[in-house]
Amino acid sequence: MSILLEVKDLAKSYPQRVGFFRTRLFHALNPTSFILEKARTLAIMGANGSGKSTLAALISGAATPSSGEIFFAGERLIAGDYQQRAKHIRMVFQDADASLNPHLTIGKQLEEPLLFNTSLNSNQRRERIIATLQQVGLLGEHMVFYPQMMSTGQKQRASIARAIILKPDILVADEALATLDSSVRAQIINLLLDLQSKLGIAYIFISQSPEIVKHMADEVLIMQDGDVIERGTVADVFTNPQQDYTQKLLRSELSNNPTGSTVDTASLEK
Amino acid sequence: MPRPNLYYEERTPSPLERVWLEFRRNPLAMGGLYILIGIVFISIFGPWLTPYGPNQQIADAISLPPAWSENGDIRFLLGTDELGRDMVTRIIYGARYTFAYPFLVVLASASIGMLLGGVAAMTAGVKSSTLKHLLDVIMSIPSLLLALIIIAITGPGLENALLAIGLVLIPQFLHVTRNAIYDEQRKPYVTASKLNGVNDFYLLTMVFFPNIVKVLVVQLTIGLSIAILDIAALGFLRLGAQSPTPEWGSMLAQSLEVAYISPWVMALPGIALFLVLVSVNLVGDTLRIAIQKQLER
Amino acid sequence: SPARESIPETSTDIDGLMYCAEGNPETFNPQLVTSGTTLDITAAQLYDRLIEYNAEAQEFEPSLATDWHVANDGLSYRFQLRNDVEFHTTAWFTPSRTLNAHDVAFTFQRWLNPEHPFHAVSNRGFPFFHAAGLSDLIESVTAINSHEIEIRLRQQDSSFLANLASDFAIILSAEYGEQLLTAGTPELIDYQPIGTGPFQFAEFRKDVLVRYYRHPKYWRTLAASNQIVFRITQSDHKRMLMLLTQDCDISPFPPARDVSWLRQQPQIDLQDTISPNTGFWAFNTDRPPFDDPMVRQALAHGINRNAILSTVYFDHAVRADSILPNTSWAHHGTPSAYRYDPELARELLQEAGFPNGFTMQIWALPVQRAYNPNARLMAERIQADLARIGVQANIVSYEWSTFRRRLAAGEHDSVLIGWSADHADPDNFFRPLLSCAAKASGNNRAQWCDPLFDELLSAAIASNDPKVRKIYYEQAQEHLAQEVPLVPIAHSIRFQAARANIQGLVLEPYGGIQLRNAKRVHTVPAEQQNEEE
Amino acid sequence: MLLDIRNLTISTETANGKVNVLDKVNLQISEGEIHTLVGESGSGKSLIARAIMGFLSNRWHVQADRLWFEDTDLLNLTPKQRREIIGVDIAMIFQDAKSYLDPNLTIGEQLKQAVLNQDLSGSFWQRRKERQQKVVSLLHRVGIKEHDAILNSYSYELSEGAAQKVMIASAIAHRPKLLIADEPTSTMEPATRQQIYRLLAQFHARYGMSILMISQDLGAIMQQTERLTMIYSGQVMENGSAEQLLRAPQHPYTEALLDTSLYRHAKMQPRSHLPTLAGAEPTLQHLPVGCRLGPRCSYARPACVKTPALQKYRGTQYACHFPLRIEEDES
Amino acid sequence: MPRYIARQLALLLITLLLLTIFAFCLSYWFPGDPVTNSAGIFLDDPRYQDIAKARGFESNVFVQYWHYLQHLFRGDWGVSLLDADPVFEQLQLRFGATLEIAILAMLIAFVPGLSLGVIAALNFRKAADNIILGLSLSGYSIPVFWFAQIAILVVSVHWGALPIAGQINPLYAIQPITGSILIDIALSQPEQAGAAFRSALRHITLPVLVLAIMPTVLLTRLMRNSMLDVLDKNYIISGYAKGLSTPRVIWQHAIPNAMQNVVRELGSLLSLLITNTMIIEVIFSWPGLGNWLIRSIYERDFPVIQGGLLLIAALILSVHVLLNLFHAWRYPQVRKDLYAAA
Ligand SMILES: Nc1ncnc2c1ncn2[C@@H]1O[C@H](COP(=O)(O)OP(=O)(O)OP(=O)(O)O)[C@@H](O)[C@H]1O
Ligand SMILES: Nc1ncnc2c1ncn2[C@@H]1O[C@H](COP(=O)(O)OP(=O)(O)OP(=O)(O)O)[C@@H](O)[C@H]1O
Ligand SMILES: [Mg+2]
Ligand SMILES: [Mg+2]
Repeated sequence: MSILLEVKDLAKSYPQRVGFFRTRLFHALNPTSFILEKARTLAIMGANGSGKSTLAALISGAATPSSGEIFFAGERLIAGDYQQRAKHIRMVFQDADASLNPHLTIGKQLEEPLLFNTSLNSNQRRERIIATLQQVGLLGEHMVFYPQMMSTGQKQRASIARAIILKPDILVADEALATLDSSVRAQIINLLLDLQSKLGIAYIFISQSPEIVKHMADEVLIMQDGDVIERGTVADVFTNPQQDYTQKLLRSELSNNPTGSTVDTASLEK
Repeated sequence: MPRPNLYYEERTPSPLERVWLEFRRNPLAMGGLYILIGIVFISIFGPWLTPYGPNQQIADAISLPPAWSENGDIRFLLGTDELGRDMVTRIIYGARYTFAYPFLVVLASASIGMLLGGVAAMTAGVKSSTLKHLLDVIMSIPSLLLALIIIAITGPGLENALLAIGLVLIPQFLHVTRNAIYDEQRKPYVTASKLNGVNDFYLLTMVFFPNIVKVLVVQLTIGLSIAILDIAALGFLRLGAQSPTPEWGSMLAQSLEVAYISPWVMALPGIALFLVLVSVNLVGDTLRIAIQKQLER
Repeated sequence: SPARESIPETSTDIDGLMYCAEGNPETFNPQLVTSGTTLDITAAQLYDRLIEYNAEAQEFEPSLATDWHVANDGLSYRFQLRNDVEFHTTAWFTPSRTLNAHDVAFTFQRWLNPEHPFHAVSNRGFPFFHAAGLSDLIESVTAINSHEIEIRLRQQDSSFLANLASDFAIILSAEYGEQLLTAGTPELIDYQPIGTGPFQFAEFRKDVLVRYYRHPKYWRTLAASNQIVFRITQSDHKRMLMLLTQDCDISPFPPARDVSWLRQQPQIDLQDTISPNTGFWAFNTDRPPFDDPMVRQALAHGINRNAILSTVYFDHAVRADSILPNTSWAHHGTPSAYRYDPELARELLQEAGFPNGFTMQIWALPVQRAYNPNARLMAERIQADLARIGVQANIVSYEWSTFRRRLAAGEHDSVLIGWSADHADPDNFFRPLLSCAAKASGNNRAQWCDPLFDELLSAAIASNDPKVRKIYYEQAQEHLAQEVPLVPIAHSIRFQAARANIQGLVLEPYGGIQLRNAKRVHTVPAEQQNEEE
Repeated sequence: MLLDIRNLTISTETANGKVNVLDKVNLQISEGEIHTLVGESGSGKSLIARAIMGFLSNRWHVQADRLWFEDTDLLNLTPKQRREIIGVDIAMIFQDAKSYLDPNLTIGEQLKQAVLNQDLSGSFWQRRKERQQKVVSLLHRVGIKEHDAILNSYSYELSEGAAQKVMIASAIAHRPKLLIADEPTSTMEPATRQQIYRLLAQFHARYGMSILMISQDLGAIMQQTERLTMIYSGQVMENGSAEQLLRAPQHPYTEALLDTSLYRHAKMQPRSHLPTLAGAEPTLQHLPVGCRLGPRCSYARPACVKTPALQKYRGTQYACHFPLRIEEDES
Repeated sequence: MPRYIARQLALLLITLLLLTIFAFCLSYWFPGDPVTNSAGIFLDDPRYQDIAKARGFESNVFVQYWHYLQHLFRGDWGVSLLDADPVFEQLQLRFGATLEIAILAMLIAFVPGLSLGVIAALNFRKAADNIILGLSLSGYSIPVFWFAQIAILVVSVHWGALPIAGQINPLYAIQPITGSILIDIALSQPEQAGAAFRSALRHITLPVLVLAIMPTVLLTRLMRNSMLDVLDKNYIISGYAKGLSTPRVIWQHAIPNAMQNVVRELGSLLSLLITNTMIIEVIFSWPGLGNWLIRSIYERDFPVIQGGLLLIAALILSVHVLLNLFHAWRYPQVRKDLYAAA
């Protein structure tokens, strides 16, 4: 299989103010490398604050890496060139509600990527929009809907439609299922699986839930404090976790001691 | 393939319609709106509505009380002042000075301020929080004080007062626009649009603007109420419109001389000012509430 | 009645009078000014003069001088001084002696002699003395002995005594002068004044108040009130309100429009006096186009003075047809020169080369004077009148002291101002206002200097014979009617309003107000008052 | 019966008129049981909890044939009577615990409010100290050892899990007979979530208090709960013992919810299609008549426009005209 | 927190510096000679050369600004063009007078303003709420200069109840020390202190009451909106869940939290209050800063305008920063955001 995406030593740090005028770099993501092949699903797991979203943002282009490079099919992706990336890598956000512009109809919002990344005329654009809407299980009529007129599940579908309308090769989903009801979640999982098999899209899939990862992913990265601490195929990692942390994560239990406190007393300012 | 449910037979009202519904719900706000429309009408067509000139002194009608009182004269519905000028006429003409000019000035400074604010927010360098705080703090200096200083430089006069108010309001609009866009910028849908590869113009007009327009409209009404009050206050202090200009504030200042003999001369400009301010504030409040509701949804 | 009477808080609490003055005093020495505001606040309260003029009896009365003799040639005047006159004792000065001839000489030398150490101290000049020609007139002032002084004139002047009786001719303390010179602070003489008057200075807060206390060793009957406070209140309606709310006991210059209304108020006493004054509109003849008499005539014909009389003065005035009030014996009206005739005005303008008119300023004095109760309103009327003859006028106004400073500097195009007589002599209306000397002293609002006119004035003053003088003055007035350096507008009645419970108020026709005998008596008991209502 | 709710109907005014958000809900909880209310978002779970606590503003019209806690009718209480029950006999913890803590008071002050005077034995000058001790012991009980740090901190300084523990501590201050836990863990990481459930289970075991658990997620609470009530769009679909419901649900909705639940994914072939419930939940403005599941139910027939009544069957109750397993059992 | 304090103080310093730069520039922007405009010395004054030199007017602008700052700190703010009074000393006195009515008005506004706001919020959309809202809207829209005149006509002229000008009956000779009449009476202890005090109170009543209207109605609005926000908050529910009574929930949770918003808005309230104070001072002949400033603008007394602007703006800026500090000190949860922003 051909290598679709290659991530080389990608890292991200944020300046953090420590003194008056001094700042220190906070390393949200330490240098990370991995590759992704066509029509595969890479899951990323980890506790809160471990850098999952940062990684997703870097890959999708929403953030600029501090160092490292991303190659798409051998082509280097330039940070800030949204149009280059939009054709290949698209993102689905966690909060469907917030990621849709409340003042534009769904149709308009789906047209946005077409306007700026294709040379389709308005009829073609319209047809593409309707086709894509149907692909995600919505109707052409939803074009004229404003986001607030739709249910959460429909909104998530619409944002998936926005992501796939440019026929990307990679879809990055940052906890896109976390807030959904179980019945809607099942619908979306089915949808994503269908799309993958039909369009051959590769997924980078961030989730906290072992069950979903197990169901959907081929490979998995486990992250902790900005580092990838474990990686491998889902089957390997899940059956034979190497790291303690991974074991805990998979068991969904942190400690057997119910009296343990999660308050980090050192960080309490007194 | 799951069948989507389409329960939305009836139209959901558009944002504008919802604002209108909010007005319809509140008779007071409707009243305010009507008064405002009336004032706009008077400001535009005032000169064609009045039988007299604003400074026309009618020699046989000095200090006449309103028409319904004992000594009133039906020719002068709200009476005349100590120079024999018709109060109705002066109030009507005054609407231009006290309402329309400030309104235009607010529009002008709003356009400038919003433009600058938009540019400031879109350019990276201005995002520092220190600058925001600095602006916050500087913005706390009262508008009237700044206007007074500008008038100290330019000298008294209506034009200068309008100019001063306009200048003073620009940073406020700039600030509000910048903050609104800045807040908006963190929302995922903006990131989503950026990832769509849209250009800056599209981002400003289609993404930011519709989302901050409500904030701007509210700021516009606040600015208008400030401008009206400040222009009138400057007129009252004899630093704005100079007599005999029938600006309500300066009419008020002049009327003080006859306040205890012909109180209506003092009462009328004040009432006019009060009504305009109430209606501007009412409309502003209602807009704010409507917007609040839309945000809550 | 709109203003109900309640017991004023002051009546029970504290003794004193509140006089609402219409402006800040520029200084506390009347020698330095011509402004009525300053005169009212200072002259009669802090100081005394050698002699006074009794308007009723139409004769001069002794004051600091018990007696005076005029030599037959009319060039030498000898004054016999009282010997029991005490100066004020204050925190900054304790007199060691009573008034003597030395003080009088000191006072006269100050404005007469340019070498005098105090001559230039306040740097204001002595406008009245210069304008009235006294500086040139007086040859010498000599103390004959401790209580006798001789003043020698260079030529005979029939208005000399009147000038001495005017509010400007007050007497300062030479001892105080010496003390200040020693201390190196001569300028204090005009700001921390010492005089012999019924009140002594206590404090001055600009824009707020001037406070005097009773002079406990005053040579006449002691002042009736323990304290006088002049509250500075520029706007006339504000003063009226304060009178109504008992924030003032006395309010000068009530707005003319309120006069009839005030008369109906039982709690207010309205006093009036025929005050020889003239309100006029002076053109700056130094500035084109007002250097052209034709333009000035045109403007004179362009304004409707009758209308002004009714709207501004509310008919509490007579139309002025000469600068000299109609009560003066030398009055000679020339009504045709100032007749309202817009047609003629336009023709004259056309002739003068201004067919389309021009733009000009009208400076309106910011305070109320008897001669002009509302200059702003008058300016608005004139503005409207002028618009009809194609002249566009802008109204200009500043705070009183700024106004006067700029006016003296001749920055105006035209000004609405006036003159109240300082004494009964007709000369007081010509020389201080329109002579070349007045121009030099900054008091000539028209900046007008006409040798012919000055000659007529000199000739008039040189004679003691009223008939001869009258002839000269008639000629002078005819000349003015030709040249129109100013347009006389009105001679008004001077009003003064006070609370009804203030007694002993004397409104003097010439000069300022006399508060010596004024005091508050207890209010009429409430029941009685109800009956009155 | 600790809590007895019969035909609870809660309605409110919307743009389209009056809507029954809750439609004749029945719920019984006996002493010492853990009862879980399961349903999708917006189905009205929190509304039931708030109705019990009496927190509903007057925009909501509450009607019920019975809304009894032990022998008290919760619908007709004076404020004083209510205070004797709420917070004492019935306590509640919430989703997003941090937002239920006053940001301007220290945790200690807020916990002290939960300690009533009548719980204290000493004279009034000793109360301060006693109160302090009480609060500390409460924290110990929920497993917080560094009580000083917690007591003096503000809500923003706490982690989500710690905040929830504080809420639990304040809820159990009076050893309530009934604890209502409204999705207490839904915003937490799986690990913390587990901790909280463990804690609740502990209290249940130690004090024998009843817990009304509210959840969207069957998988998470499956081990703890004894009884389940399934609610969909304001209507009770089915209730019964957990074991029986999970094994053999009668109601199509229960079945569908079980199918879509995560714990079942694990048992399925990876990448296989999950069974789903077609369509989306109705909005308040467009509630279907009769059985509200109707439009999404593959077994729906015209009879479903009539609201089915709850029927008993072997210790469970279901509201469905066409139950799934009745026949085969009977046959 | 110390870091935040330091940051706020630094911010204050920067803004004050900006302010002085602005004020410095004014002497150039005002018409006329910059030396005259800043020092109040006329061109024809013999001291002119010396003063121009002392103020660095022979060098470039930066040197001039440096000298300007030095003069500022020395308390040499020039002299008034009108009467050659030293501006700084006069400002001090007038400042006291201004603060006196502004602070009193603010204090008076608090109790009714806040309680009306609470009452309105607790009766949301009921009659009481509507009435209070209506009143506050009217109060907010009444031009203060008009209302003051009406008050004078009715209360003072018609009823004869209260005096309308100045700080005290001037027959009481109270030496101005701080400028605030009530404090001055206390300090100078005149013979008739009691009567003087009564007189001062009578004088201060009307301006303060008129002035208090605006902050009252604004506080009402603020408090109402803030209360409505807070009453929707979850911690109110948890208060009830603990079994607290309604009054306790209101007093211990709702009002303290609602006050947070109010405190944050106090700064802008103060700005409005100062604006109104300036106008009120003119109307009631109150010998305060605003009165002087406005007259000076009329008279183009530039040193005074500069000084007045500097003082008023500095006051507002400082109060703003103080409020920020108070806010951060009193409301712990905002500190978190502060650290994030810092
Ligand atoms: N814009 C930013 N500025 C500064 N720090 C940031 C920024 N974005 C993220 N961080 C920090 O980087 C770290 C990693 O954040 P990230 O959002 O990638 O974590 P995550 O694994 O997605 O966590 P979660 O499960 O909560 O979504 C966090 O500690 C976060 O505070
Ligand atoms: N304040 C409110 N105003 C209007 N409708 C509301 C309000 N609160 C809840 N609702 C509606 O009432 C219904 C029931 O809400 P409730 O909060 O009980 O649902 P829930 O089952 O607890 O959902 P979740 O799992 O999301 O908490 C929903 O349809 C919701 O839209
Ligand atoms: Mg994340
Ligand atoms: Mg809920």
